[in-house]
Amino acid sequence: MPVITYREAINQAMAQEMRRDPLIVVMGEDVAGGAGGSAGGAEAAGGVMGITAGLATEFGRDRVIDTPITESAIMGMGAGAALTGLRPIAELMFADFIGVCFDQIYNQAAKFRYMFGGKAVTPLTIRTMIGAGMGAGPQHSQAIYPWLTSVPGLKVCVPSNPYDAKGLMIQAIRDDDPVIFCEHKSLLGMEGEVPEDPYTIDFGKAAITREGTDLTIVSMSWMVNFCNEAADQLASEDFSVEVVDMRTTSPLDREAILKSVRKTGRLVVVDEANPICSMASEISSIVAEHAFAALDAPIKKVTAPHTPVPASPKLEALYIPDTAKIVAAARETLEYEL
Amino acid sequence: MPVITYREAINQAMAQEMRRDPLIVVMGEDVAGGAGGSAGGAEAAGGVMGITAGLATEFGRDRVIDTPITESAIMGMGAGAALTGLRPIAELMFADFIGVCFDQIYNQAAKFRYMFGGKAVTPLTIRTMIGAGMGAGPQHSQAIYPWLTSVPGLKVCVPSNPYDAKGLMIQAIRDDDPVIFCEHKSLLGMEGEVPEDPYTIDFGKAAITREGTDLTIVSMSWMVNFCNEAADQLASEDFSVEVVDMRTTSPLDREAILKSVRKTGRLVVVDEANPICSMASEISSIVAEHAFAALDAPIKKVTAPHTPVPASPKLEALYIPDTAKIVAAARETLEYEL
Amino acid sequence: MQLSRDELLSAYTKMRTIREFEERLNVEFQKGTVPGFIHLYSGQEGIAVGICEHLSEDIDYIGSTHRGHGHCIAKGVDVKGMMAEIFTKSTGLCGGKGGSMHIADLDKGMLGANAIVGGAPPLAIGAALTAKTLKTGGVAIPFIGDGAANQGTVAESMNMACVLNLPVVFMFENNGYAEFTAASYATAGSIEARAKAYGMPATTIAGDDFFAVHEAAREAIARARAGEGPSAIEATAYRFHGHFSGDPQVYRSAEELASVREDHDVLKNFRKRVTEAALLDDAEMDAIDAEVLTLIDEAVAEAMAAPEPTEADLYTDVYNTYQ
Amino acid sequence: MQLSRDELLSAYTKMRTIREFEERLNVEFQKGTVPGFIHLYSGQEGIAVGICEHLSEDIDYIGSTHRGHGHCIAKGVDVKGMMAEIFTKSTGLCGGKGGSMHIADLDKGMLGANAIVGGAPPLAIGAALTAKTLKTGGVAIPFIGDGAANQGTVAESMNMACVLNLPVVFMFENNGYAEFTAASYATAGSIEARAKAYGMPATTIAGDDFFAVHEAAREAIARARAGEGPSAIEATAYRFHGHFSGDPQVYRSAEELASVREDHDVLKNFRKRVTEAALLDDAEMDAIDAEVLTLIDEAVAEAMAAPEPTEADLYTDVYNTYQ
Ligand SMILES: Cc1ncc(C[n+]2csc(CCOP(=O)(O)OP(=O)(O)O)c2C)c(N)n1
Ligand SMILES: Cc1ncc(C[n+]2csc(CCOP(=O)(O)OP(=O)(O)O)c2C)c(N)n1
Ligand SMILES: [Mg+2]
Ligand SMILES: [Mg+2]
Repeated sequence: MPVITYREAINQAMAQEMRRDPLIVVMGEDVAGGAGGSAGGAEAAGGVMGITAGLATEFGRDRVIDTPITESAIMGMGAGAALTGLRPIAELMFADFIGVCFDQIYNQAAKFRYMFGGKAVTPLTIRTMIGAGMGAGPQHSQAIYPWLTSVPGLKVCVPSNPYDAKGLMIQAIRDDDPVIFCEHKSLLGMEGEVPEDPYTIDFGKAAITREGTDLTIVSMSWMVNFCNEAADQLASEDFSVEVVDMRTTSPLDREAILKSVRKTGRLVVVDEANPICSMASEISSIVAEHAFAALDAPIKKVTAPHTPVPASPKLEALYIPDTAKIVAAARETLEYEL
Repeated sequence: MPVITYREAINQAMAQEMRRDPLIVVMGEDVAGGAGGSAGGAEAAGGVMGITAGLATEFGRDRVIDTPITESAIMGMGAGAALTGLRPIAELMFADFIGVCFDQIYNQAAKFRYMFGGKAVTPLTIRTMIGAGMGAGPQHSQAIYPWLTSVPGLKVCVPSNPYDAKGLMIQAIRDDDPVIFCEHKSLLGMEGEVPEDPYTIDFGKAAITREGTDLTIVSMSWMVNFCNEAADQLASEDFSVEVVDMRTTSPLDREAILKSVRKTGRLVVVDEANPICSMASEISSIVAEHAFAALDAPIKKVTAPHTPVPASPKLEALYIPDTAKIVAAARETLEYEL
Repeated sequence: MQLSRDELLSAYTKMRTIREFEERLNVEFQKGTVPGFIHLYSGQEGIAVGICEHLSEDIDYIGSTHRGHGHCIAKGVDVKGMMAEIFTKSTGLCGGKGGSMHIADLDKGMLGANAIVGGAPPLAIGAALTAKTLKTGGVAIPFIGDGAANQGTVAESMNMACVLNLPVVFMFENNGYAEFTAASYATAGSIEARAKAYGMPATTIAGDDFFAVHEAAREAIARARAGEGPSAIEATAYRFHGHFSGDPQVYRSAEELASVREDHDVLKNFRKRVTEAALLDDAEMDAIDAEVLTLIDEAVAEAMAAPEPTEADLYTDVYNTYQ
Repeated sequence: MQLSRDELLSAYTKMRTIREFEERLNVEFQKGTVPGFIHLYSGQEGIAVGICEHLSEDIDYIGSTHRGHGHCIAKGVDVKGMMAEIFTKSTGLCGGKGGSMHIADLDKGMLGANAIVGGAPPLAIGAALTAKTLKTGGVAIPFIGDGAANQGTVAESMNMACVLNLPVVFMFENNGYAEFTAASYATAGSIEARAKAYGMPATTIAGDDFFAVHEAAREAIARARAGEGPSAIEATAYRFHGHFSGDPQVYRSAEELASVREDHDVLKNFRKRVTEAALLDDAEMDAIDAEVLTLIDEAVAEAMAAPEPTEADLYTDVYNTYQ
């Protein structure tokens, strides 16, 4: 199977779908790049991170649309186009910018179907970049998917690897509901085996990335990779740790979480978001309500602290829930006795 | 002691503080009203809900500033003014409108102190109206405080009664951090005893509104009143239910929650927000981590469903977590046996 | 350009329907039979109808505001379905889940009233992008109040429409007030100049003159359909009622209130003009008035008699699919 | 108006300091010693300095952008503290928590670089409101790129400043590009016309001509201080580097790149003008150049030697008080 990066997997998914379906358009700031430039206007960027590279060249600027820096207009245009027959992929360059356009996402796109009495179909895919790890500072490094996940009417993808990125992106594009696809900036260069042919991954189906019987670790996006490392490390200490990768936070595969916890009796939830009202909190609360009897230990949350993301790479490394922190929490949970 | 409404309590708090401190200015859409009108421009509204009534007349339009309908400019102007020496009270009429101005709140005001290395002081109070109960429909009825609470650098008030509204508002105005003060539209007419003299209520100090030993119910804002009703109803069945009113969700009085649960062993969390990543989830997860050993039953969350707020008053009533739903959840929790 | 008899009758019927719809709602709301808030369009009928008479249901879209009933009726949305929706009944266009501020009818090209001021223009440019991409020849019209004109979303949408050369007509309705604050205070400079500053043609016309709106709209829409890009129209508008049904309007002088109804009633102006020019006669317009009244009576009666949504409806249609 | 010798020397020193600061950072960034992204201001020095030479530290404020180093230096922010911040060291102005895109110095009236495009103008009008309310006589200047000019926040801020008659000068820096997209494509119409449409005076000047900026700024600031309200300046600006340090700039022609540096170097233009007019001589400017180089060398050396923030710093200063 070809080995490609997370970045390439997303790019491939979009390109393959655009070949199949002429209704798909891509829009955002510099998704092509170079428009109006003195060098002649050829594609110059393919996205600030190169994720849409080549799409403008292959599909033309009518389908790969450079926009002004006006995120409300971009998100709204995507939503309005989706409502009227296109299948737009709209890019919100950094998820941190959601504050200037959240209304068009949460009050408009996400609510159309419900508030219009079930008559609207809004096949909008919003691609956005989340997370820390690049030293990009407080306004370019946040993991804001908890807000998105809480919005009724939105679906949220948080792929942790190239294979999932491709399959979830194709599903997102084909899905008839608005989907926010969260690409983690620290994963863009991650390599993995990815089938060349298009495939989809169902939303709301978690993946078990490590099987185990002593402890469940639930996570998503970048953090899954640290959880896997933690599980492997603990395996050498003869702890059998199961890692559940949610893949999508909305819909959330509650069954997979509950099933695993019912088996292991112990749970650590790992989330890069700030702690309060995080996915870690949500998942913990689901288990505390629905698998309480199975629990042998307190549910530990490993999250970022309740602070902005500091610019200093040293502080940022301390901010991120890393393998060491996960191992420590896991060990504590494993060793807990009532 | 004088009996006044929640609306009047907030109004009184602002008026008293404005008399004391000339640095306080109020700004927002129609906080005075009437500007430029053919009737001569006298104060014509005092806020769409009359909460700022009389302030423009008493303090003049230089301190009570009608603004255009541009929430980003209002919130940003408030933040910038706070950063440079004023103590602004900026109104976001309905909390639902946060989607057009969230950036100025969460990326700007809330982060100044941290990202400027501790040198900024931002004494900004944002007043906003939350919640369902008025048949105002999907875009005017939401309880979005979980998003706010998750933001490092913001403080969040969720008063449930006139007394708290006044004390928390005065504290909010005097506080040197950005505070969002969430006024519940269904509480505006609620009456209660409120001392005439100014007083403050510390942030992060919950109130025990019912004492009990069998079950803890934790809640905030409008919902506290339903919880009290539920506790009273259950008291007639000889269940002793403790109700904890958080009063502020940031800071959150974790100790009060944990203390109560360590006493009762059972917990129901009631939250008007949509369920996912709600305050209910947060509080549940805190207890599942820090008072696990004390728990005798699963933690139940009673929240709105994962749907927008419907316009139909009949559906809206079904949407709201009401006394009957709280009683049902409480009874189930009380009767739970391992 | 001279309108045909049929066109005149159609326009009159629509304007009269809006007027009666709103006046009746005002009465019903005061009685307490209508939930939520109601923002009435009376006085501004000429604007919605003047522009929508150029639009087709299939390919053309409008994006509306909190004051959306008139836009809906002008665009051909079913009056009974609207009334039932405002009464939040299960027979309403949105099954009672949207209410007055969210009436939508995508089959008629009506992208929804919008309870967020400035919410619709970004959506409307999206509909225009669809028209441009699929080469339908369609246009999209966002309606924008004088207060909404200040929202950043409107500025962004104007710029985007110019940059992408989208078939949009920005229809500004300057009724002098945003809630209880005058446009003369809150809307600096000139809306027309703002639109022109983005490089699009813009014009200001009197919204109580149906013919002026109709003519300005004709040009702007023709331009958009021809692929020549966006333009803007600012119409001076006259709000007969307060911001919402029940607003005591202390901010407006008695003289202004009287003059709005006496000097700026688009229906009176229309009737005068067409009878003086002997294009229509009073009798045929009176007949329309009577028909409209009957329709509104029926709509209210049916809405009141209609069933409430059921508890199950609370949970449906959050998603198309949610495995 | 003729500048004094001291004024000329001060302006030259500031512009030269910015240039050397940026050129050195470009070198350091390519070496990998600087974390995050760096957006260089080289070529645009005349704009920041032309306007900030009119400002005082106490009462006047500026709001900046992602490309903020030049604005900071022009406003008198300590160069060494800035350099240490960009190296995210504990000795940096923000203790290493802000970095290049968040440098702030409230004591100098610098409200912060801003990593959100369009983030600063609303804050700047807030500073102007403080000045107006406390009658300090101060002004506030938001710097706004040609790309940022399209953001809704900018439109909203212009309207608000006009409505409240705030002492603001909107300083637009049109360097022809927003990232890799040309302003000729993405910024429709004219920025100057947009400002004028809100009813404020606006003018367009050449940003490579320090004297033109200085003169336009003088008028606009005097107007603001006199309580006559906001105005706008659009300066044509010339970005020597790419969007960020390391950008290969494939979207710009070789001719454009050459011409930007050869024909639009504000430092060259300044030197030519002042030597031709015999206001300053080459020797004294050469001496400044040498001093500046030394300062920058020291700043880099000290920043590199400075300690990293400590783990404890991660948790401090989220709040003033958090009981
Ligand atoms: C984002 C947002 N801000 C504020 C409001 C509250 N609001 C509803 S209508 C309105 C006034 C709108 O004025 P205008 O655009 O002139 O329209 P008109 O009411 O005159 O038709 C306001 C402030 C809102 N619904 N949404
Ligand atoms: C809200 C937001 N959108 C997008 C970006 C990404 N971004 C950073 S700088 C920039 C270009 C800004 O262009 P311009 O305003 O012309 O300033 P210049 O870089 O030319 O100085 C973009 C798109 C951002 N930081 N914030
Ligand atoms: Mg209006
Ligand atoms: Mg630029």
